[in-house]
Amino acid sequence: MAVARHWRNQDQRYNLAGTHCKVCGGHFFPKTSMCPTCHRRSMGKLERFQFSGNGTISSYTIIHDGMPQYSSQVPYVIAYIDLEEGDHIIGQIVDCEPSEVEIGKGVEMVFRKLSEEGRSGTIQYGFKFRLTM
Amino acid sequence: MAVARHWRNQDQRYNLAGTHCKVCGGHFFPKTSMCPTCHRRSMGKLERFQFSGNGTISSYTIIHDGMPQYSSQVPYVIAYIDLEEGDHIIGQIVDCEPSEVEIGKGVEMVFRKLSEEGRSGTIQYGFKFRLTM
Amino acid sequence: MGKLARDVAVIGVGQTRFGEHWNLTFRELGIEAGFRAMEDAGISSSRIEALYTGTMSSGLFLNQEHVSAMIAEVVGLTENQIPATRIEAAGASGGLAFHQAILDVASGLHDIVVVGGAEKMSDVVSNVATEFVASGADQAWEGLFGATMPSLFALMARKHMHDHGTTKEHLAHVAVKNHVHGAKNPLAQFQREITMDMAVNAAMVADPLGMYDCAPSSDGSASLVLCDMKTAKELSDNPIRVAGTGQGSDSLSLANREEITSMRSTVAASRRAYEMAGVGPGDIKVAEVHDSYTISEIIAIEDLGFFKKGDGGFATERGETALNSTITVNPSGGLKARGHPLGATGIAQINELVIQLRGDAGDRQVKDANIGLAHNIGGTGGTAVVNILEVV
Amino acid sequence: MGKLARDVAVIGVGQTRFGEHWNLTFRELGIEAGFRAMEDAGISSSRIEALYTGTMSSGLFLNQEHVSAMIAEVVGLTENQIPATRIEAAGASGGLAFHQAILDVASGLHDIVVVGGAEKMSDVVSNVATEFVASGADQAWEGLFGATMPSLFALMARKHMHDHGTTKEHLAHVAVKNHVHGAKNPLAQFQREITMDMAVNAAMVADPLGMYDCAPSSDGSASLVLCDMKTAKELSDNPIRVAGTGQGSDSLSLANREEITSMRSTVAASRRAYEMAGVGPGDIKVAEVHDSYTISEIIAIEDLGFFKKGDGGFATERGETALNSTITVNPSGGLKARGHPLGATGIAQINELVIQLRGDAGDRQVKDANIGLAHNIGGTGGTAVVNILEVV
Ligand SMILES: [Zn+2]
Ligand SMILES: [Zn+2]
Repeated sequence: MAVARHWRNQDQRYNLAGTHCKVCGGHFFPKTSMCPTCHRRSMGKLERFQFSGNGTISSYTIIHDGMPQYSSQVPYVIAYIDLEEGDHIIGQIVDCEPSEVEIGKGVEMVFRKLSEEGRSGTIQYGFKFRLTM
Repeated sequence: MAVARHWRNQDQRYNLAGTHCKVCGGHFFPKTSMCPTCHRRSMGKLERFQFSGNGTISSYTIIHDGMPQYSSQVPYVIAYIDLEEGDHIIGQIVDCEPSEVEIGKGVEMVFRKLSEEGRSGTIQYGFKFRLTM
Repeated sequence: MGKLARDVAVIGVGQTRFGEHWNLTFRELGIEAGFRAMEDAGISSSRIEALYTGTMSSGLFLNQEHVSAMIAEVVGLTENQIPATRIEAAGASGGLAFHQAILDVASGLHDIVVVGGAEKMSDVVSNVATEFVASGADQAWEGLFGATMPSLFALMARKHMHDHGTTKEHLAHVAVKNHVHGAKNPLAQFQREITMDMAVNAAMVADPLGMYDCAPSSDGSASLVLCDMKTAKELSDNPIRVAGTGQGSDSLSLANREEITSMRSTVAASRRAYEMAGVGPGDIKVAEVHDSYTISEIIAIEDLGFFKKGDGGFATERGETALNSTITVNPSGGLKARGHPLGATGIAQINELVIQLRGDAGDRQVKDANIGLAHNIGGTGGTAVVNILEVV
Repeated sequence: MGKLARDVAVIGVGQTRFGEHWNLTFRELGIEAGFRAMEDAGISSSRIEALYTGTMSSGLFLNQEHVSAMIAEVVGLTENQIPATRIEAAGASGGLAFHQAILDVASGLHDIVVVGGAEKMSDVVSNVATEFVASGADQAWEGLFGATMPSLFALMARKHMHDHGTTKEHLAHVAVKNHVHGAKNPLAQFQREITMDMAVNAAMVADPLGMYDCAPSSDGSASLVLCDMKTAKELSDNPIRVAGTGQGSDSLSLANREEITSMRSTVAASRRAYEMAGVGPGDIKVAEVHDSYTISEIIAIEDLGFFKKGDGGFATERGETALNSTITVNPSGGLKARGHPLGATGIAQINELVIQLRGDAGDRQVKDANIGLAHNIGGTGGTAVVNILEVV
């Protein structure tokens, strides 16, 4: 059920596609129908923008008691990431030990299967992140 | 999930157990913590009451587009029944052709499996009704 | 009690077309109607002091609660941390959100408030939607035994037929009339007329109710701008005044009521609204009533006092509820033809009254419309909200 | 705007013990608190003119929406078709229901209103509850990627530690202090003290937050009776006045905020409430703040202006938020020890203030309590409600 709901977000989840506001120059993730700074002045001045996927860890947590569809993956790391072009994103940090994760470390996006299986019974794909350097 | 929720209603669903108010003499289904007529005066004056299961059809409908857990049973009949001791109940009419059901006909309670399988994955049992005469 | 401390008026309305919007998210639907309402009011979002949203199904359909914050975010209203409040009362969510917003402005807390209603129903398959819509009725004592929402209204219909002589043709006349109206409404989901034959002989959903007796499940949103009368007169040439507002409740379960051919919640809500407005049913020129099923409209026009109990079906057959007859009922097409995105419905009803009272309704304009009534129910009538609007 | 047309007061409070009530249904929980509040106010249910209910999870937990009608029914209030309204804003549902009821009375529509909050959380297994609680945050951009509600607060905690030097011990001090308070509250879920060692070394939920950093999932309900001041003085010897009320919103998603160690919604809601009340943070003697997680209390006491940004953890360690110190924070035990049945929490906070301001709090009485503040948030702070109460 609700497959259309996921399909609508695929460009954003697969390609880290967001919005660029040609009025103020800001970059936003996820896509927005309106620039949060310029409001109505931004209408018609927004374009799709693909983030590089590079960013810096601003905060993180190691989850021991996870969402049902991720319960086989505990402990897993969720980070609050400052994207290089601006705005923030929440995503998993993979391909390392949780103990290697630190505030200030650089990350890059990787494309992965998100979870084992949600309540919808379908497998979802999308972005995760790994440490650079 | 939520099995406790169903367990709490079992006496009512299996035995047609409701409430008798010793203040006004009324009988109510389902069980109530307070008489709808006597309000707080009824507190401490309510007792469990088992309805006979006899009643009269006050209205009915033949469902062609059913709830998911009943979809294999369409068309099925739901009736609005005046219980002999007072109050009303909504229940299925079984063991007859839908065309035999009429307003004013007598019914009696029967104990049955309610539905094939709900979203909870457990089979529920409870009251249904059949025509008398 | 029963008297508002400040006069309140509507100064802007906006609506998406109702129907299936596969390409639009719940968020995008909400934003579009909100913008149209602010544009209609001629104000920028920076003037908005609070936001009320009526929506039922986001938790069940999208697994997302707390949607007020989400909607405030997309409309850009979190910039100033504008208060955002979600109201849920099944199909009455929109009308009740409007009612709460009226109380907010009347209380003196805020001067300019936006009210929105939105629903995204096309994302789930139909039998799941059936179950979700039924969650507006009693799950423990109705849904578990197989009663769907249409089946509960079918019980009312059969009883109404038995007690009052209402016929299947009377029901069909409601649907045919509302499709005639909907054909004149560019934002309606169904903009085409249907025949009596189509309505009477449609596939059965819950006998005696067939396909054309049931309003559709729709995607859509509607929004309006509300303010105190002093501000309204500064900002608008044609503010529409809230003359009366009333709400009533009844048991969630149909079996706990003494009577199923009348809704006590509607009777109580309309009595309260009439009293506040100082008018009676005979003063109403145009009404938007909750025709989630054809029988709902018949019961509503009786409970609201437009016709006496039992005469609703006959009056409809006589054409007394058609455009510019005795009383115009559902000039927008109603839930049946305009569409029924649960939480958006109550707002769309108010919007239609505003457009009618401004005299901007074009082909479907009710002549000399100066006072109108909107009636919105949740579930089988566990909640009813009645609002009366008038030209200033 | 910003000024209420009528003065409003609380004249009755009632609460069930919070915890696991296997034997009680959602309906029975609601009825019990409601009766206690009416008994405390010394009025019969026939005096009640309207009912507001704050509840989040009925749709997801019980597959039942439209619960306002259900609750009105069990409390016997459908007899007169009393208006019944459900408010949903995740964990802020109760505080927001109170806020809406204040606006209702202030608007002049109703004189005597009951506000209730209820939640039944023990009927689902814990990982399903995890998912449902997460529905108060952003499902599309947080939940789908595995972020649970505690993990979002853990992100705030780690950042607060990094930026301000807050420590794991500071967090533990919040939990230990609230358990000390809860041990004095006969309606609290946990009525026993815990040690620093237990709190610091508990099993991790979302690092740096452990078991004792998280409020429990609870069953429970709380209720209160609200009326206009004129009626309050007729009915009560010790009405507690609503001096100020404020609401603020922020983006649903944490990633759409510039700052995660402060909640702009709390800052805005408290600014609005302080302004209406004509007081500042220094005037508050007792506060019930939303400690769904220990870090939430630290952020709250900073955002509310009790301590400067970054000093919340240190101030807690210095004992400045303990009973009868600088400012008593969460004398009830807070969400941590009293328990956290989502929608009931905001009402229970108000009830605690009323009991404190009446001087009826026994062992946990705050000396000379004459003005108190309640702070209730939804999700990660997408909604915040602040109410200020005072002795008349
Ligand atoms: Zn911009
Ligand atoms: Zn009685």
